[in-house]
Amino acid sequence: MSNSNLRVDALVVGGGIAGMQSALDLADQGYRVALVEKEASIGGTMIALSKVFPTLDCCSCITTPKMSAVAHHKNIELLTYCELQALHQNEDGFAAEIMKKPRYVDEVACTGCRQCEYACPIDLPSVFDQNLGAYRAVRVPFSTAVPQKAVIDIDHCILCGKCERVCPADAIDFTQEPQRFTVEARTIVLATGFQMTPVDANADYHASELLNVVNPLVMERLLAPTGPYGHVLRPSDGKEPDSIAYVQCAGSRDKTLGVEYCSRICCMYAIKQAMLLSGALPLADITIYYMDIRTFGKGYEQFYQNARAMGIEFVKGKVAKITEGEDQNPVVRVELIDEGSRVIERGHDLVVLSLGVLPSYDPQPLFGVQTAEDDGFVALPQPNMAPCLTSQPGIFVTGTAAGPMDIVDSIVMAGAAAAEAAAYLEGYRSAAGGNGHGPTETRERYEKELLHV
Amino acid sequence: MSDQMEKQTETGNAKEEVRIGVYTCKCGGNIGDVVRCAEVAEALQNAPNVVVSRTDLSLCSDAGQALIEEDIKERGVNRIVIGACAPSLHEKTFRGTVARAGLNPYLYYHVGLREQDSWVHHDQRDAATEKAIRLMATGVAKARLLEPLEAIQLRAERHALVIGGGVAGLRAAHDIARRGIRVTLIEKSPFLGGRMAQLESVFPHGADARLELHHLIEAVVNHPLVTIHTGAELKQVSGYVGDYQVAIQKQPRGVSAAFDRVAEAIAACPEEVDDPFNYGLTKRKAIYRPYPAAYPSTAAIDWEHCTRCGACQEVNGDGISLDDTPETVSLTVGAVVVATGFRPYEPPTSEYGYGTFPEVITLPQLVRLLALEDEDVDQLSWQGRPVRSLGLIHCVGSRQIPGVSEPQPDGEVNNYCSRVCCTATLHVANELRARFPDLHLFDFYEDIRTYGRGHEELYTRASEGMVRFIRFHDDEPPEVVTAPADSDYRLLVRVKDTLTWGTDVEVPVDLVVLAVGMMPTPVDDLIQLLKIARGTDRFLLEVHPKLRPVETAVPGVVLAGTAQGPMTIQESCAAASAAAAKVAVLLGQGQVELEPFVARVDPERCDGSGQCLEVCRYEDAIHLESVSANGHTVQRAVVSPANCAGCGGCVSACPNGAIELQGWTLKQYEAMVDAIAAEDPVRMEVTV
Amino acid sequence: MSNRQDARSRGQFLKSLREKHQESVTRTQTALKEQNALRRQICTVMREGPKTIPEIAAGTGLAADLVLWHVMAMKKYDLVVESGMCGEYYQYQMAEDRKR
Amino acid sequence: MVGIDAVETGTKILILATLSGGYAGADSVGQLHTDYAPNVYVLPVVCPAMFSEDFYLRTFGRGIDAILVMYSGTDCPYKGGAERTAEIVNRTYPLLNERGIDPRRLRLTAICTVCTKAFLNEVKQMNTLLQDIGPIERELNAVAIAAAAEEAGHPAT
Repeated sequence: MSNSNLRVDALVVGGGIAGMQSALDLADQGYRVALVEKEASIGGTMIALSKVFPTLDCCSCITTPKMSAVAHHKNIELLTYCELQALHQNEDGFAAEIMKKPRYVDEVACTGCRQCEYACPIDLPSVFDQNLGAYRAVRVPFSTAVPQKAVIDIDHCILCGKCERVCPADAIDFTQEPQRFTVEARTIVLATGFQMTPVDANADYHASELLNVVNPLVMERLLAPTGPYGHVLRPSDGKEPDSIAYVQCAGSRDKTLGVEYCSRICCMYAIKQAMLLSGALPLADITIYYMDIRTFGKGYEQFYQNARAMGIEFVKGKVAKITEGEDQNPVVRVELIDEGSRVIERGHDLVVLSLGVLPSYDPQPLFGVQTAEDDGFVALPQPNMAPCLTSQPGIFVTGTAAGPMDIVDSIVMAGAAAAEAAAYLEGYRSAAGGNGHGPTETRERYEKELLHV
Repeated sequence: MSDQMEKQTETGNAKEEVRIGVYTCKCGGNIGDVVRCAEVAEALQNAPNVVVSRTDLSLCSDAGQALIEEDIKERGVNRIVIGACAPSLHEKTFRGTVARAGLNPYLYYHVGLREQDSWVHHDQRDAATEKAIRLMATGVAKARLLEPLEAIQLRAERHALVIGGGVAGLRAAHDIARRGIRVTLIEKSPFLGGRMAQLESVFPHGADARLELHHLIEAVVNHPLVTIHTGAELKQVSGYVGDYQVAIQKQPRGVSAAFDRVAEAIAACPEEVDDPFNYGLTKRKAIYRPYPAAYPSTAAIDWEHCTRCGACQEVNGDGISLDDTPETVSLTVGAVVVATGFRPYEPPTSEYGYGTFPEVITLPQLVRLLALEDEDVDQLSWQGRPVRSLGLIHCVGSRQIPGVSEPQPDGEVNNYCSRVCCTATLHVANELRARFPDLHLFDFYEDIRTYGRGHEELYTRASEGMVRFIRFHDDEPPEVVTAPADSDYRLLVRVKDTLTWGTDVEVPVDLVVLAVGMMPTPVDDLIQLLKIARGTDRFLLEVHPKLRPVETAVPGVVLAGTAQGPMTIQESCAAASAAAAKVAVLLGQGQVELEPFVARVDPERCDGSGQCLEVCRYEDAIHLESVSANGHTVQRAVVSPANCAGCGGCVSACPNGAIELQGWTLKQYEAMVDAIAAEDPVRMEVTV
Repeated sequence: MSNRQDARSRGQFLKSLREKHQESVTRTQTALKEQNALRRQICTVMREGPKTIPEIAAGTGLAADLVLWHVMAMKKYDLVVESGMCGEYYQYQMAEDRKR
Repeated sequence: MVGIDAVETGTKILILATLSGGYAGADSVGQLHTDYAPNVYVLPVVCPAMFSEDFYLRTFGRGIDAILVMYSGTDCPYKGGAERTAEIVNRTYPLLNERGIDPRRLRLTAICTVCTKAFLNEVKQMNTLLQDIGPIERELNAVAIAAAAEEAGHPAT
């Protein structure tokens, strides 16, 4: 890699949908952008989804063109498999120390032909497929990965050299070492995303013991055209489920879990999955147990009403407990809110817990960016008027790093972060022209703006 | 991995041979689950000029695009036909792919196989597959006749017009100006601030609404690149992205900035009208300022209600002019931001007793009522009577059901959720609880949608604060009726409470507050002028919620804030900043690219009859020029590409077939029609 | 450098690398042996003809979810193919049997 | 269902749909996943004002059984485009009559970007009509009409 020292206008941290969109919106304006992503491919959580609400577009059709645009943009330097290790502030902005992890594959030479992957003897549970399927110790991360380059999982490699022997491009390179370099940038956009509530957060649901109680990302993979089974089958025995239930607010609006807030996306993804399931399994019964249905976005309420019309059953009830019945069928114990909390028990073939959204990364130690005490997401000093501002002048936040939000809202907010970063950069640019404010003054102005817009 | 079929092609022939690559995308199952794509690819493989025909799970992915690039570079493919989702989604993506491979980007045609085939013929796999073959054959037919085209490069005016002076318009104007691009902001009313100025505090944290708004207004009005016109409306638009000529009509303000006896003039005015700032709760004069700190601080005259009696002028005739005429401001802008906002839903008379019982008001009215009420008073009153019990009803004018709810004039009901009303209602409920500890509060709802950061806490607080929540089903909404004569209360809210086995509940109340939803500000004129589109919910329509969420189908016209759909202030500001980013992308570099789909004259066939000029309605788009041919001076039509709108009206007017619309030629259409009509669309005879 | 020398130095390098990663290599090798043993059992049952996951589980005495994972892993890399449905279960068979 | 019947009769409907109106409307129908008869072929057009009378005559001559021109009506983004389209289509009707083609086979209708109901309705009505009056072959000899169109020259009066 030649970029031992890279100088850009903006550094975008995180290559999920929000980070990619911010990078594109800045690069399209003519700014130089470095996008740093810790995984071997960009795409974030979104690229693993099946179809997206409310349009039911195939998710890949929305995400992959953006991934491709990022990779090919003349103003974007894409840094995958890289970790940001330290950040310094100086007169001229920020200097980020970055470590590029060894892929053990020559990125330039690799053509993504996957012959190495076919030759590799090691099958591992595929994290991309939520451990349902397998991938190999050497692999292209997933079929639509960008860059489309192999990577060796050295912790699960027996160094047998089979990949090296079959590689037609001679790209396998076990000599690679971690590389360190610095990216200097004037502004930073944090797009570090979210994680889902752990599936076993609510012990009463016994998700760690019951094979047929799954997290919603499992269902996304089951529904995806590139999914691990090629069909919707339940993980305990490969049975095509006949009765599927959703437990809403399984990781949100629950003080006992420490997550008091609404995670905002779960109602819509559950309804979307329910609709896709009724397409994939026309005979299956699908039930959604909920407290409130929150379909608030543009076109979402109509989506919900369509789901009702399609025959998806909505039961207003609180699921107190899940146990295992006959044939590994989960049995849900529900308090029916509409019937004076009458309690019933119903068995299903498969239960999906509609888990919530948690912060995944604390930017305080490296970036000095404060997080909110109550929910742990990045604190917003100007939540109404300038929702991308953070406690650090020159560092902006976007997407789910700033709280639960769906893809539509993340993409809009990514544009907003790009606008903030661009305005910040213009402070420098006019300084160079002699009639604006200098770097220090730019930062001071933003400090002022943290109090007043 | 892609299925691939390749066939031997004859070599030789010096003249550029048309070598077509055909790509049928499965669209991750969206197409492939209905259309048998491999069969389509195989069929097309046999069409004349087709060199390669493939199918792929996801052609728009990087790997899919690489496939096309490789075929262009390695196999000498020089025409591309892609069958995939609607061209509006990915035509641009693939044009980029084609260009990257070194081929002219217009040597590519996109067939919509998803929206117009697989998604509309679910249960007819055979017919859908046959139709896909035929549709792809039309693409191949057109591709044979494609010619390389060059995009038209034009200077872009680094100046944006922002329509609407509410929080979204102000936010967009600020961000565009900070980016170094000039902005003209126009606001229809005489004052800036929009709906946000009518709020007191912003949920969920209770920030001072007007304080936050005024910081933004100050930043905007003090920015050297911003010009503001109040009382101004867009009247005319012509041109195209980068170069829109707009005419703005400015109503006279009637009051000069120097005029310093406003209070006396207002007192002198004899005309009293309902004050829209307080949603009719109070009266104001025909010369007015909506609130003391309004911007601009100069008062204005409400021309609709002013009788020009002159009473205000008697205070000081010099500062007030009642006979100024509207002024027109013309300017050139490169882009337009539409931030025309929303209006609260106005319930029809008798919906929940609104307009029938004076004790039924809307949530925006309650907000104003609370603002007008003395802060120290610990008993809320309405029309002189104490309010001891208050009912809040959610989803009024939102989540309506066709056939049940009263439709709007266009015949449609508001079947959408207005997004903000739940949290706004609970925010007010908490304020009521804090200010009036003895007030009984009842909240009638279907679903509580406190979705945002910090919103759920308001719900929790309201529940803990003894707000009684009563849930109803959409098919059994509450009824508001007069209380019996012996009751101490004016009204009863009757409802089946689903939380308690569907018990019939009658709640006596002194005041009913309807949490009304959002409707777009009526902007029919603007929609006509800008040629933008509305969705079925009547809000302005974006191209695609994820691919291009703030852009309209009209290049250079973007959306900001609640004109596009219900949003909170936070979401409006984010959307406005995103719109500003798009404007900066368009105008930041001072140049825009236009599609080359304009008319072209074949001088050999043109006889100078001028019939094309007669039908063309675009200034300077086409003119006659004298040229010499065979020693004679003759007239020939000439097109100015920058001024040609590319409608093709001249094509049908030409008696000699001398004009073509580049990219959409008649010959191409006839070839496509042939493919549709032919017995065998693939192997039909090719007549070029 | 001749090919042979090249190969030898590469071999030496791999050896040193193996020493460096001894712990994970040993762990993975053990896991691979277990995996191969399981696969043998599964494949033996599958050679009898198309089978559902519960049928393979019954035939091998292995847990159905474990069988499912291994069958799907083999399916992904073209060693196993799907061959029709039996009630609510898909049937699977070895790819080479299918070809025959 | 109209869809299945239509396939049986083997008729073909050509829709010329504006990018700013009918074509986007057809896409909206797809986004709603509403099925309609598959004998419908939509071609995108910038503005149908580019097609003269003889284009329609020739298209029928090629064996297309019906043409729906889905223009943008009052929403047409081009000055005079809608009016001109209407004029040309109106001038085509008598020419169809002259040639023994049922003029109901040609229909001009305004379809907006979200006019999904109207789109489906138009398709359904045209298919119902086609079941009634049958394929165009019954009405004309394709070769003769093509020749006639050539002969009539342009503009036909």
